[in-house]
Amino acid sequence: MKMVDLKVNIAGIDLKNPVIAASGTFGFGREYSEFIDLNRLGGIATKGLTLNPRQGNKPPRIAETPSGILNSVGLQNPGVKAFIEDEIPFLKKFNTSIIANVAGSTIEEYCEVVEMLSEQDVDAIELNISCPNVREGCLAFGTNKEGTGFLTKEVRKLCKKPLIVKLSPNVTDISEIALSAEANGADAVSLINTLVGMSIDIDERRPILANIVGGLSGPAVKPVAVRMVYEVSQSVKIPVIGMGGISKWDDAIEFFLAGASAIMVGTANMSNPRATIEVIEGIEKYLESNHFSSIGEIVGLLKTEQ
Amino acid sequence: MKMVDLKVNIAGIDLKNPVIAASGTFGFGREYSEFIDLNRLGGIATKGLTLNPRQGNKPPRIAETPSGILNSVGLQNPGVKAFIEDEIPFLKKFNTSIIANVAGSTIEEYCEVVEMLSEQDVDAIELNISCPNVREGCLAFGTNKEGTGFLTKEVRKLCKKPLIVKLSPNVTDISEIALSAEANGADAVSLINTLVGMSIDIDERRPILANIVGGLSGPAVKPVAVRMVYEVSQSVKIPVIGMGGISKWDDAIEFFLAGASAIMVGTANMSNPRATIEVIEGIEKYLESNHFSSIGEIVGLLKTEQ
Amino acid sequence: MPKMLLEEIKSVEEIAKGIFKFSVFSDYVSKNAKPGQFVNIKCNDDSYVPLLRRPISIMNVDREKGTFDFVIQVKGIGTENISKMNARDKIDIMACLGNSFEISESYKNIAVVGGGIGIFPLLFLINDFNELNKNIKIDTFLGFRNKDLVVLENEFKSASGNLFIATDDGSYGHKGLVTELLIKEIGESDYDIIYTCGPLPMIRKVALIAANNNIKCQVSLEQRMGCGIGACLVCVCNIKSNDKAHEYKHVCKDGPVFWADKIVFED
Amino acid sequence: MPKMLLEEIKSVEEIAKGIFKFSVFSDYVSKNAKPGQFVNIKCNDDSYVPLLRRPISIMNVDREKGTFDFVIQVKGIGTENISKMNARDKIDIMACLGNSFEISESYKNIAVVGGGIGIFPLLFLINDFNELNKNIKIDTFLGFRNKDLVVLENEFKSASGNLFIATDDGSYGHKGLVTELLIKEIGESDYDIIYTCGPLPMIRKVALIAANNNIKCQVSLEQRMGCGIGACLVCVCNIKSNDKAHEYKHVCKDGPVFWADKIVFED
Ligand SMILES: Cc1cc2nc3c(=O)[nH]c(=O)nc-3n(C[C@H](O)[C@H](O)[C@H](O)COP(=O)(O)OP(=O)(O)OC[C@H]3O[C@@H](n4cnc5c(N)ncnc54)[C@H](O)[C@@H]3O)c2cc1C
Ligand SMILES: Cc1cc2nc3c(=O)[nH]c(=O)nc-3n(C[C@H](O)[C@H](O)[C@H](O)COP(=O)(O)OP(=O)(O)OC[C@H]3O[C@@H](n4cnc5c(N)ncnc54)[C@H](O)[C@@H]3O)c2cc1C
Ligand SMILES: Cc1cc2nc3c(=O)[nH]c(=O)nc-3n(C[C@H](O)[C@H](O)[C@H](O)COP(=O)(O)O)c2cc1C
Ligand SMILES: Cc1cc2nc3c(=O)[nH]c(=O)nc-3n(C[C@H](O)[C@H](O)[C@H](O)COP(=O)(O)O)c2cc1C
Ligand code: FES
Ligand code: FES
Repeated sequence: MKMVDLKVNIAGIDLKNPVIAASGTFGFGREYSEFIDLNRLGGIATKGLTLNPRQGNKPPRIAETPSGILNSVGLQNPGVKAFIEDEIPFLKKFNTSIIANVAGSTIEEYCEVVEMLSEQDVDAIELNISCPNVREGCLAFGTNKEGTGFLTKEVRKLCKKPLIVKLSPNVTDISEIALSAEANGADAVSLINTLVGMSIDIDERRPILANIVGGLSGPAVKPVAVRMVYEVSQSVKIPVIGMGGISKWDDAIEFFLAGASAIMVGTANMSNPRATIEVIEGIEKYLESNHFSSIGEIVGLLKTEQ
Repeated sequence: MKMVDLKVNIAGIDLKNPVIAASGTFGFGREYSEFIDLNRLGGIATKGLTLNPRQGNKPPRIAETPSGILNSVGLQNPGVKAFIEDEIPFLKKFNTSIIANVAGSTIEEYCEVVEMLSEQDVDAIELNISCPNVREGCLAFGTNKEGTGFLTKEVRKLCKKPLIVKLSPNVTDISEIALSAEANGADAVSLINTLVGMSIDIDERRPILANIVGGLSGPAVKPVAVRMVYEVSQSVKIPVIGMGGISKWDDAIEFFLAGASAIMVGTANMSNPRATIEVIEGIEKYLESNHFSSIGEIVGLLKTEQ
Repeated sequence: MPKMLLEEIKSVEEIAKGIFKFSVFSDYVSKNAKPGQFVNIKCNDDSYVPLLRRPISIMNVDREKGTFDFVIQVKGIGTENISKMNARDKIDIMACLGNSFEISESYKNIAVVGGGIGIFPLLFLINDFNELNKNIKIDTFLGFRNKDLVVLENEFKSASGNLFIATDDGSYGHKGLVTELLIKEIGESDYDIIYTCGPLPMIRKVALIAANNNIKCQVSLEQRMGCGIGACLVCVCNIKSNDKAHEYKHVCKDGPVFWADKIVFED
Repeated sequence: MPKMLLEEIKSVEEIAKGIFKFSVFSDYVSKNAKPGQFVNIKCNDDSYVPLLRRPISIMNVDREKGTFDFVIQVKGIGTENISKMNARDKIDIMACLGNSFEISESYKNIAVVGGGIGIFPLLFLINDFNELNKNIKIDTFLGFRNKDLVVLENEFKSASGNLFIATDDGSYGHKGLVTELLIKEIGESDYDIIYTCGPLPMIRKVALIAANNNIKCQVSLEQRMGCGIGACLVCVCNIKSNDKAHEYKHVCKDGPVFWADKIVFED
């Protein structure tokens, strides 16, 4: 049996394999380093970083829904400085790519954070223009092509790293927004972020989340995510990083066939800390048993003619 | 214990209770009449009706997803004439409200169908401007406020029945679209229709649906549906009919608390033909044990202050 | 009239690796079922995964004991969940669904061709033919992937005049397609009708053989289903109709059994 | 260091209606667990409903036999699924999670106040105190909704100097709040520390009583959790910090045990 090569290069980022831990579900890797070998991951996308430390939203911040969860963490993070001082040195101990996820309330904030990170030892920057849990700021940029284009253009000027723009699924036409990111300098797009949702405690007659609404993720959203990845990868020429509900390796294969060049695993880590590793192993087996020698061979391989 | 009154009047439609079988999942009631007493239902929304008979899309038309299904039926229906001749007489044998769901490819088609139905013994018309499974036509109207407004206005001129406009969730701002329907003469809005999704057979490397994409429904979408019902009912003054993933009575209560005046049960009928009846019984018990005397008392009762 | 029933499982037996035979107490099904009909089985234990029921053919009834049998081959999560049910558990079914094979005294010499999970409804069919007419001549042709998957051989043998078995890899019976056996026999025999159920490629071949030999042929089709009762319109197959070139009929209600010459095989 | 473990269930016992006591073979947990820590239990049998694990306190360990115990009260689907597991089944847990109660020889006279499902980690706590110091004085106060829910009375009695029980409806022990019993005793006693776990209103009262009496107090908090290990940041509680007015700490990792005077009770 011929060996399978899981390496991919996406937008100038060399990944040892196409499986990345998704932003916000994996902290800065510390906690999961006690359960898995971080060296085996293609990459780690950090929790969303802002200029100053943020406390995030009031609890409760999580609700369980059928095959999914709602979260309303709201960008709790120690700020980009603490990330640079405390977290990068920790992450650099491992041989895996670091993708710094960036958020902000204003264009200036995004720019400042990206500028600081450009000087650091991170492999790429992922621009979160689509966080549904913060009132001002990122959601407003991510839901129209003008906002996305403008923000991407401004950040691009300062960004010396490969730039990934992370898209919101809460839009009428996600391809339009992806095209705008591409036209304004994005090296790749990643999708989907969470779908805005809500869950109610009928005894208390209150929303379960203190923030009222939150972001839906997990297996429930997978069909929406696969469809959007398919649509976007038909529209843009830059690579697409797919995510949304990937729990097992076969979910990941769906995303590759739909056109993703790499994938991220988020919510699945919560119930199964070994999810990323199991996905990597499963992809490898699938390629082997179907006689492919690299991931690139199955990207967008979907047959759609009747 | 005081008796609970489940009657509701929505936009001039008298419903014996607020539980309606959702369009497309219940045919014209015939099949389910063998499992449940249709007289007990608040209403029945028919399969989407077009001017001429339609064959719909190629099979396979259904895929199962985590806590949901994708369908791509694509408006297979016998046409409005056959409905009037064969189905209305059948439905009139039961004491339940008939809501004729209408779809079309052009404004003219919508208008013609609505004009014909206006002369018939149906209780309301539900305008499906949001069917994701038909290439031309309805989706285009439903995804922007101009299209929705224009279609609603034209149909309104001819429609002598209460007019419900059914909204698509595949949009950036559903409230904007609901407001446009309201401003142009809708008596109520119903939501959500299905979310566009896709599922892939990784062995065949083909989409499971012959139509490639389909509409996601079932418990998976409930958090998105509840959120949209909440948002829309904060924006419009006309009644909101809520649906999306309602399988049990407690799901229905979430929608009432979020602001729905009535609800529809769709996908749940497939796995449990008694779903509508069980929802009605559960709502009644909830009202009783919480000392409410009518549904109206819990509509929008959600506490959101912290 | 179809019903929702909560019935008790009498016994479960793994008759081959991953293939389970169930016997279920159900007066209603045993008295009302006709060959070709199916039950729609709940298999999610009230979690929403999997969301849908699973259509499974009625393989046999015992009208005296008030039981019916079905056999499932584990494929995905639905059949796996069913396989975990035990004797004395309750099983939630919708029954009896769909139309049925045409059984008539005028058919005196019949061929029955089944492949894989398609063989199960055919046993019920030939059992009923035997009840109707002691002198009926039944040739049964069964195809399996390999020897390990050969099941119910004795049941079919005792109910058929001749039983022909083929396996893809030749590990049991004829090596090759079951239709090759049918072609060999069809010259000698003078079948009034052929009944078939199984994988699409096999069905297409059987339909073609029947047409070429001018023999009536009934086919039981499979399609992904939602409601199982004709309401949701997802389970279509393409059928020639009188007034139109073709029409989408519903496998769950108009079928699963169709006349072979009416089916428009697409893909 | 926390681990993912697949352990064998030794026994399951329904000790009151809807309340189940589990004993699980686990060398690792029995050797490493500290009072206050919890395990995160998988309860979905690989379907995605429910998606998340369930945090459950370690109620006791038997370091010699290599087992630990926990008790669950069935509330929703997660605890219901756990309740259906049987002896000899494998249970998938993440353990041992969270920090623990401060146990010290300097505490010689302690009060332990528990309500509902909050009583379970407290049994482990007082057992460990007894091991540390034979002469320790432990007053235990337990609150339940009614007599039917009173569990583990003997276990607590034999491990405590005094055991006080209250029920909301007076069907057993004192009628009313368990904090009323605490207030009565606190005048006579001279507690070095109070430990508490239970419903929020009870915890707030205990914290207040402790503050008013100038007694140290440790609280074990509950919050809805995702990962259970400190990565997803969903399980916050508001804690006073030195440099900031307050800070969101994570119940799963920084807690579940906090000093009462540091907690900012919001609602
Ligand atoms: C009328 C009819 C009678 C049948 N009789 C039998 C029988 O007697 N014994 C038996 O073992 N199987 C039978 N099948 C096939 C059986 O329904 C499928 O094997 C089963 O649905 C697969 O479910 P799963 O969850 O194990 O597989 P999955 O692959 O996880 O199923 C995913 C989805 O696809 C559908 N699906 C997958 N395969 C089929 C199929 N072949 N036909 C229809 N839907 C499918 C499932 O219902 C489900 O909705 C019959 C199918 C039909 C339509
Ligand atoms: C640190 C800790 C220790 C615990 N120890 C025990 C114990 O020893 N015995 C016991 O019976 N229970 C204990 N609980 C509570 C237990 O976790 C919940 O009762 C359980 O999660 C409810 O799950 P469910 O699916 O049955 O209920 P559902 O209401 O269906 O749960 C829905 C969601 O809310 C969460 N949730 C509901 N109630 C709570 C709660 N009180 N705390 C945290 N999350 C909750 C669930 O985890 C789930 O995500 C503990 C909770 C925490 C945080
Ligand atoms: C608890 C939680 C926190 C998240 N925080 C972030 C974040 O800070 N930045 C971001 O871009 N995405 C964030 N996400 C979104 C995920 O990265 C991912 O896009 C989404 O959850 C869909 O993937 P999944 O279904 O695999 O989780 C968060 C998701 C969860 C569940
Ligand atoms: C098989 C199927 C067919 C449907 N056909 C229609 C239709 O013809 N017209 C329409 O307005 N909605 C149609 N819908 C959408 C449902 O009425 C409903 O809006 C949606 O399924 C969400 O509700 P649920 O989760 O309870 O199914 C269809 C849904 C399904 C599953
Ligand atoms: S499965 Fe619903 S119509 Fe056949
Ligand atoms: S549950 Fe994830 S941080 Fe506490």
